[in-house]
Amino acid sequence: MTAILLQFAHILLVVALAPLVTGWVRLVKARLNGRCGPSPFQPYRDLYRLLQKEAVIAHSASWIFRAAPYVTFAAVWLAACIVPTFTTDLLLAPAADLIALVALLGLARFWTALAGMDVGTAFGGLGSSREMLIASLAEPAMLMVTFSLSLLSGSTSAAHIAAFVLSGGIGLSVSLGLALAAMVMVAIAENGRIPIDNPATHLELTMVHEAMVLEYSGRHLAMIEAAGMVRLTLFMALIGCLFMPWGMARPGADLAEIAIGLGAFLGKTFALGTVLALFETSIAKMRVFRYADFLGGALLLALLATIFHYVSEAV
Amino acid sequence: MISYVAALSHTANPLLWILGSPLAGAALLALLPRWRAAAIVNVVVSGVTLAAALTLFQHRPAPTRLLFIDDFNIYLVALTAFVGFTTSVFSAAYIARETAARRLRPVHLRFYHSMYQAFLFTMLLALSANNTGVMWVAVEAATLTTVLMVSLYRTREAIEAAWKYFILCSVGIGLALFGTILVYLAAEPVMGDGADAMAWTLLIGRAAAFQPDLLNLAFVFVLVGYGTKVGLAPLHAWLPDAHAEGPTPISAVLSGLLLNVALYALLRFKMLIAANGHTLAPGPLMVMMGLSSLFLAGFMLYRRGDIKRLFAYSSIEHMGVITFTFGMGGAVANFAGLMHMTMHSLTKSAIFFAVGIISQNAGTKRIADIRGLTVSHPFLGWTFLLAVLAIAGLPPMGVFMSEFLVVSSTFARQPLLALPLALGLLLAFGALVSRVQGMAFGTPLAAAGHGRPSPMANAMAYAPLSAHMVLVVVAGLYLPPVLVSWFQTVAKLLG
Amino acid sequence: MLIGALGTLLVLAFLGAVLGRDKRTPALVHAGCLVASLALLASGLGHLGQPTDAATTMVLPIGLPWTQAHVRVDNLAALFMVIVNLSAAAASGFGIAYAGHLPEPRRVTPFFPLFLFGMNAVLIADDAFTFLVSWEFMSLASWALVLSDHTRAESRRAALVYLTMAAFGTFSLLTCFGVMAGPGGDYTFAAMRAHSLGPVAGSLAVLLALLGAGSKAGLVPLHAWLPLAHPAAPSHVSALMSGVMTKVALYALIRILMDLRGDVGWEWGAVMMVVGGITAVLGVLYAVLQDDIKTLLAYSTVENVGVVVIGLGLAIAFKADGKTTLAALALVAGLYHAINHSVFKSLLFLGSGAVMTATGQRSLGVLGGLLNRMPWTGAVMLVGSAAISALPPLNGFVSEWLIFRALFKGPTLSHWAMKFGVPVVGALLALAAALAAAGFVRAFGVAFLGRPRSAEAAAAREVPAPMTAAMAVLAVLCVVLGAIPVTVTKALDGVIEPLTGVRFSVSANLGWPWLSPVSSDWGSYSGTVLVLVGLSLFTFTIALVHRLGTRALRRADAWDCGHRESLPDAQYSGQSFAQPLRRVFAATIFRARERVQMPEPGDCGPATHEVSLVDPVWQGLYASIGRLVDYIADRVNHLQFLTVRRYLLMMFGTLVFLLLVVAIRQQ
Amino acid sequence: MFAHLSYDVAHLIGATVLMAGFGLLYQRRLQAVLNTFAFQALALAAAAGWQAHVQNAPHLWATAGIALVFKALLVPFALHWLVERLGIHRTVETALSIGWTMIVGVALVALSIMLVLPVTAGAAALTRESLALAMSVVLLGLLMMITRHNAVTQVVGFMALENGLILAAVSAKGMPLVVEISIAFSVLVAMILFGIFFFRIRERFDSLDVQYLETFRGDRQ
Repeated sequence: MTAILLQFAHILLVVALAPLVTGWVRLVKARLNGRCGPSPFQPYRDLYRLLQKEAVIAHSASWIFRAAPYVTFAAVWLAACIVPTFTTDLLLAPAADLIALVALLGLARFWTALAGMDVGTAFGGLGSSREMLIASLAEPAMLMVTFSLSLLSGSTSAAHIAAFVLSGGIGLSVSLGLALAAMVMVAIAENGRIPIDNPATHLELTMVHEAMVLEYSGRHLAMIEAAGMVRLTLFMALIGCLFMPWGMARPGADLAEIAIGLGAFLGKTFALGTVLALFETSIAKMRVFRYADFLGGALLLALLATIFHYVSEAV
Repeated sequence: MISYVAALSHTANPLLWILGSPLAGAALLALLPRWRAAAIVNVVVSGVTLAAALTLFQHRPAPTRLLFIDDFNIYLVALTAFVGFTTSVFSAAYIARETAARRLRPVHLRFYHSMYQAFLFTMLLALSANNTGVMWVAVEAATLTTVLMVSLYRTREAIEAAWKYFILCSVGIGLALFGTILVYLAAEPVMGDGADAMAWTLLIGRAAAFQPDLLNLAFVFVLVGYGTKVGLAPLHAWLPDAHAEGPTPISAVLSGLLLNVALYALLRFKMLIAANGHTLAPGPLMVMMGLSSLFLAGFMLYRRGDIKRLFAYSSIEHMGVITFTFGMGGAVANFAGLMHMTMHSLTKSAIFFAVGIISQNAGTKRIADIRGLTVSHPFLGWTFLLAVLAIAGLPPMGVFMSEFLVVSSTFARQPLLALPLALGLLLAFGALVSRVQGMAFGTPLAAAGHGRPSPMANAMAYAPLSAHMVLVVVAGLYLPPVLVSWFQTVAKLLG
Repeated sequence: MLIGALGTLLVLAFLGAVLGRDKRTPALVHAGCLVASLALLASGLGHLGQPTDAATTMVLPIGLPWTQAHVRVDNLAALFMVIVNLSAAAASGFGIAYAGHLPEPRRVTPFFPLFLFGMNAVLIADDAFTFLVSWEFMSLASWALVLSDHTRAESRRAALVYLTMAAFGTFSLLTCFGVMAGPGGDYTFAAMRAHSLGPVAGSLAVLLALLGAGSKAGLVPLHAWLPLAHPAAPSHVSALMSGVMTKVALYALIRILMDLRGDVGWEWGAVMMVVGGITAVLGVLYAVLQDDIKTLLAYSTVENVGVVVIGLGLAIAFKADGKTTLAALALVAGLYHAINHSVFKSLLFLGSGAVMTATGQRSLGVLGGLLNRMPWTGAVMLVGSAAISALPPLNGFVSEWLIFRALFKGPTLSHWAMKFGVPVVGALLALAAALAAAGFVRAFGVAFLGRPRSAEAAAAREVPAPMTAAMAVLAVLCVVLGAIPVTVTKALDGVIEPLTGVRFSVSANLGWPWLSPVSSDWGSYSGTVLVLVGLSLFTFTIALVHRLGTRALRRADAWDCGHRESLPDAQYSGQSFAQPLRRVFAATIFRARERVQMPEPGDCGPATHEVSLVDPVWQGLYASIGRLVDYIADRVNHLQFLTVRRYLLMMFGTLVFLLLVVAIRQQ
Repeated sequence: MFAHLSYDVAHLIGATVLMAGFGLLYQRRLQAVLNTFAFQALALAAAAGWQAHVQNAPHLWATAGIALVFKALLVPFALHWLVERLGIHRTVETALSIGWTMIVGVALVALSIMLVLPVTAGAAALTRESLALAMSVVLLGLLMMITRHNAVTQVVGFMALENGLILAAVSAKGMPLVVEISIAFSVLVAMILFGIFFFRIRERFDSLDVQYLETFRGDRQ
C-alpha cells in the first residue's frame, strides 16, 4: 500500500520538479555568464503559455508528427517512474530495469527522430540523423554502464543497485568510478547538453535536437520541451540513485526517513544542476564528427569498468 | 569361333538374344539403304535387346566359360540395354533433323546405324564376358566402332577428335592387355593352363593364392589402360573432343555407357585384388587418379565455351568421383560408387539428349549463344535444368544420394581426403550452375536453329529425356530392394 | 494431418506447374498454401504442448535404403514449425493478392509450395539423409524463386552466388553428419545421439555444423549471398527467406550442437558469441548504408541472426560450464529472438512488397510520403520498424532484454577468456541494437515520411485488403509477443528442457506477468505492466494537455527555419541521413570515401558527390577465391590445347610414375 | 636338358626383340627404322614359332604367321610406300635427342627388371625373363611414340609396343585367345595406316597448327 502511494508521489514528483530543475540550471548558467537570468520558475510559465497557443503544422505532416510529442513525453515519463528518487520502494520497479530504461528512452528518441523527418525539410532530417548517430554510441555506453553495475551488484534493477550501494557492499572501486564517468558522458549526450549539443541554439550548423523539433509549435512544442525537462531530471535522479544513493528511504521506511530521502534527493538534484551549469559554461561545443570520439570514449570507459571489476576481484 | 557359337547355343539363354540381336541388327542395318527405315529398325532391335535384358531379372542364366551374369553385371547389362534403347529413340529424332538440315548424308547414316548396333554389341559383350581376354577384345572393338561414329560429320574437328581418341585409346588398350596378360600369368600357376585362368567366376574364388606382386603390377597396367578409356586425368585427353565432335546420341552413349563399361572392367580387376588380400592396397592409386580427374575437370569447366565439351568434362569429373569412391572402399563407399555409376549414366545421357535438342534449336553449340531456354522452350529448359542440377549433385535426384554417402563416409574415415573431394565437387558445382543458369534463364536470343521438328519427332526426342529424368528423381528417393541387395553384394566383393 | 498438409503442398506445386496458364492459379495456389500452413501451424502448436518424451519416430519407406526416412516432431521441431508456418501463413495470405502483381507469376506459383514443403520437411526429419534432402529442397525451391525475375542480370548473379553457397553449406553439413554417423553409415539422429566422438572429431563436427548452418543463416563471413538473394525474390518469398529460412538454419544449429551433440565445449560457445557479435555489428552497419529497402532488410536479417547466435553461443558456454539454469535462460533468449525476428522481418518484407506494388520502386531515394498515401501499410511498417529496433513494449525488446540478461551473467563463467570476452560481445550487441534503431528510423522515415521524391511515390495508393490483413496479423503479433512475454517463455519450457536438462521457468518468483529470469533480484521486466502504465500516462497526458491548453490546429507551409523550399529533393535523403554514420563507422571498416566535385566558377553544371564503399568480406574472401579459381583455371586450360604426342607423354608419365610407386612400395 | 635349351632359345629370341627395340630408338633415318622394325617383327615371329613348338600349342603358329606376314612384310612394305607416296622427310625428327632417349630407354629396362624380378620368384624362369623383356619392349615402344614427331615413326612405335604385348602373350604358358588378340591388333594397325593415308597426316600426328586448334575447338572464350 505504501508502495502504491510512494509510487504515485514519485510519478507526480518527477513531473512537477522537472521544469524547476531546468530553470535552476538556466539560472545558474545565466549567473555564471554574468547575466541576471530568469526566475527558476520561468519554465512553468513557458510551458503554460505554449499550451495556450494554436498549433501550426505543415501540410505534409502525417499523424506521426502529431502523436510524437505525446508518445515522447509519455515514454520519458514512464522511464522516470522507475528510477528511484527518494525511496527505493517503488511499485513499478520490477516492471523495468536499467536495460528497459535505456530502451524506453530509445523509444522516445525513435518518435522524435521520426517526427523530425515527417515534414520533409532539410533541417528535420539533419537533426534526426545526428540524433541517431549520438544515440548509436550513447546507448551502448549506457548499457555497458549497466553491465558493470550489474557485475558489482548482481542486478540490473535501479532499485536493487541503489539498495546494494546503500548497504555498503561496494565501497570505493575503480570500476564504479569509471562507470560514473561514462554515465555522466552519456547523460550529457542524451540530454543534448554542451559539448554535444546546445539546447539554446538555433544555429543551423550546430543544432541537433532543436533541428528535429523545429517544426513544432503550441502544445506539441510544450510536450517536447517538457519531455526534455523530465529527461534531464531523470538522469540526475539516475546518477543520484546509482552512484550516491545516500539518504534514500528503503522499503518499510517511516515518514521521517522518507522526508530525509526527499530532502537528499532535492539536494543532490540541485547540486548536480549546478555542476552541469558550471561544466557547460566552461567548455565549448564540439564539431559533429567529434561526437564519435567523445561517446566512443564513454563506451570504452564503460567497458573498462567491467574489466576492472575482475582486476579488483582478483586482488 | 566355333566355341563362341557353342557357348551361345543354349536357346534358353537370354544372353543369346541380348548379344545376338545387336549383332544381327548391325549386319541387317549395314544392308538397309533407306535411313528412315534404318532408324526404325534400329529402335526395334534396341527394343528387343532391352526386352531380352529385362528377362535376366526373371531368369539368370548359369555362367559358361565365356559369358556369365552375376549381381554386378546384371544391372549394368540392363542399364546398357535401356540407355541403348532410349538413345536409339532419341537418335531417330536427332537424325531426322540433322538430315533435314543436310548436315548428314544417307550414306553416312547407313554406316552410323550399323555401327550403333555393333557398338551396343561390343559393350554388352564386354559386360557379360566371363573371360578377361574376351572382355578386352570387346572393349577394343567398342573403341573401333565409336571412332568411326565420332568422325561421322567429317569436319576437320571431328576427324581430329576421332584421331586423338583412336591413338590414345589404342595405346591405352594395349597397356590394358599387358595387365590382362599379367593377371593370367598370376593365375596360371594356380588354375592351370587355358581358359580357366581367365574366367572371372573361377578366378575370384582362388585369387587368394595368386602371386600378389604380379597382381600389383597388373593393376597398374589395367588402371592406366582401362583408366584411359574411363577418362581419368591425366589420361582423359581424348574424352572431351570425342564427346563434343560426334553426333549427340553417340556422346550420350559414350558418356553414359562406354565409360561405365571401362570402369566395370577396372572394377573386375579390383575385385581380384580385393579377393587376394596380400597385394598393395590399390585404393591410394585410385584415390589419387580420382582426385586429379575431379580437380582437372572442375577447373576446366570454368573455361568451356562449348556445351558438349562442358558436359564431357563433367563426365570426367564424375568418373573421378566414382574412381575415388571405389578407391576409398568399404561397404558404404562401394555402394555409393555403384549407385553413382548408374545415376551418372542415366543423368548424363539425359543431359546429352537435351543438349542435342538445344543445339539443334539454337543452331550452335556455343554456350554464350544459348540463353533463356526456360522462356523459349519451357519443358526442355526446365528438364535440362533439372538434369544439370541432378548431375551437379542436388537432391532429390539420385546423384545426391551417392555423393551423400561418399562424402560422409569418407569424412568419417579420412577427413583429409574428404576435404579435397568436397572442395572439388563444390568447384565443379559452381561452374556447372553458372553455365546452366546462363543457358536456362535470361532473355532468349533469336533462334537460328535448323529444321523444324515434326510433333512426332518432338515426342521422340523428349520421351527418352523424360524417362531418364523420372528414373533419376525416383531413384534419389527410393531404390528397389533387389537393386540394393545387388549393390551390397558387389560392394562386399569390391573390398 | 502433418503428412496430409505436406502432401497438399506437393500437390499444389504440381497444380501450379500444370495449370500455370490460368490467371486464377496463383491466387488459388497461395490460398491452398495458406490452408496448409495453418494446418501445419496447428499441428506445430499441438506438438509444442506435448510432454517432452512423447515424440515418436515414424519411418517412411523412402530415402536411403538401409536407413529409410525417419520423421519425428519433438518439441524443438514443433516450435520451429510454429515459427515457420506462422510467417508462411501470412506470406501465403499476402501472396493471394500479391502474386497477381508479379511480372511472372508462373515462375513463382509452383515453387512457393515446394519451398514451404522443404522448410517443414527439414524440421521433421529425423535422419541425416532426409534432413539434407529437405534442406537442399528448400534451397533449390528458393533458388528458383530468386530466379523468378530472371531477366535481370543481378537476379541471376544473386541466384548463382546463392546456390553455390548453399552447396557449400550442404557439403559442410554433409561432412558434419558424416563425422557424427561414423564410418558405419548409421545416419539416424537417434544413432548420432548415442554415438560418442573423440575430441578432434567432436570439434570438427561443431565447426562443420557452424559452417553449414551458418552459411544458410548468414553468419559473417558466410553471409555474402544473403543480401543478394533475399531481395531478388518476390517480396512474400523474401519474407520467408529472411524471416523463416534463416530460422530453419538456426534450427539446424540447435539440433546439431545442443541435441545431437550434447558435449560441445565452452570454446565453441565463445566462438559463436564472437562470430555472432561481429555478424550483428557488421550486418547492421551494412544495413544502415543501404539504399534499397529490401537489401537493407536482408542485411538487418544478418544482424538479427548474429544476435540469436550470441544467445545460442552463450547457452552452449553455460551448458559446458554446468550452469544449466543460465544455459536455459540464454537458449530461451535466442529462441525468443528467433520467433520475434521471424514475425517482424516477415512483416517488413511484406511491407516492402506492398510498397513495390504501390509504387514499383524499392529505392529509398525515390520514395517518401507514403504514410499519408498508404496509411495501413505505413502503420504496420511502423510497428515492424519499432519492433526490430528493440523498442519496448514490442516483442523485439523482450528478446534483446533476455539476451542482455543472460549476457550480463556471462562473467560467472569460469574461464577467463569468457570473463573478458563477454563484456566485449555485450558492447557489440548493444552497438548493433542502437544502430538498428538508427537504420530503421532512416528506412521508415525516408520511405514513409516527408514528401514524395518521385511521381510514382506521389501516386501511390493503399494495397488491397488481403495484403494489409496479412501484414496486420503480423503487426498484432509483434505487440502481443511483446506484451505477454511470460506466456511465450512458458510455452518454450518443453523445448529447452531436453536440450539443457533443466525444467526452467523464466518468470521465476514473481509469476505472471513479470519476466524475472532465475531470480527477481537480478532485475525483471514486464511488458504487460509497461503497456498498461504507459497507456495510462499517455492518455492522461493528452487529456491534461487538452484540458489545460487549446485544441486549435492550423495547417500551413513548413517553417524550416524560414527557408521556403518546395523541391522534394531538398529533403534529407537516405544517403544524407546515413552520412554521419558512414563517416563514423564505415570509414575504416568499409573504406568509405566521399568525393565531391564542384564545378568551376562560371560553370553551370551540377556538382557531383560520390561515395565509394569497399565490402571487406567480399573483397577479402569471395573475390580472392574467385581470382584464385580463375587463375588456376587459366593455367589448367592449357591442357585442352596440347598435341597428341604430349597427351601420350602424359600417359607415359602416369604409367612410369605408377610403376615407380609400385616398385618403391614393394621394397 | 631340353627344358634348358628351350629356355635359352626363348631368352635369346626375346633379347633380340628387345635389342631391336633399342635399335628403333637409335635409328636416324626413316628407312632404317622401318627395316629395324621388320627385323623386330621377324624376331617376334620366331619367338612365337618357338613357343608354339615348345608349348606344343599349334594356334601359336598362327600368331607367328601373322607376325611374319603382316608385320615383318606387309606393314614395312606399306610404310615404305607411304613414305615415298606422301613425300615424308627421310630423317627422323626427335623431340628428345637420341642419346637421352637411349638413356631413358635403359632406365625403363632397369625399371622393368626391378619390377618383375621380385614378382616372379615362384614362377618359371621362362615367364620371368620373358616378362621383363616384354615389358621393356612395351615401354620402349611407348617411349618411341612420345619422342618422335614423325607420324610413321609413331606408328612404328605403336607396333613395337604391340610386339612387346604379343611377346608377353606368347610366352604366357597356355594362354588362350592370343590369335584373336593379334588379329585385333592387326586391325588397329591397319586402321591407323588407313587414317594416315586418308587424312594425309604427313609429318606428324600433331601437325594441325596451333592457331587452328584454338579457334575451332570452340573453347577459347
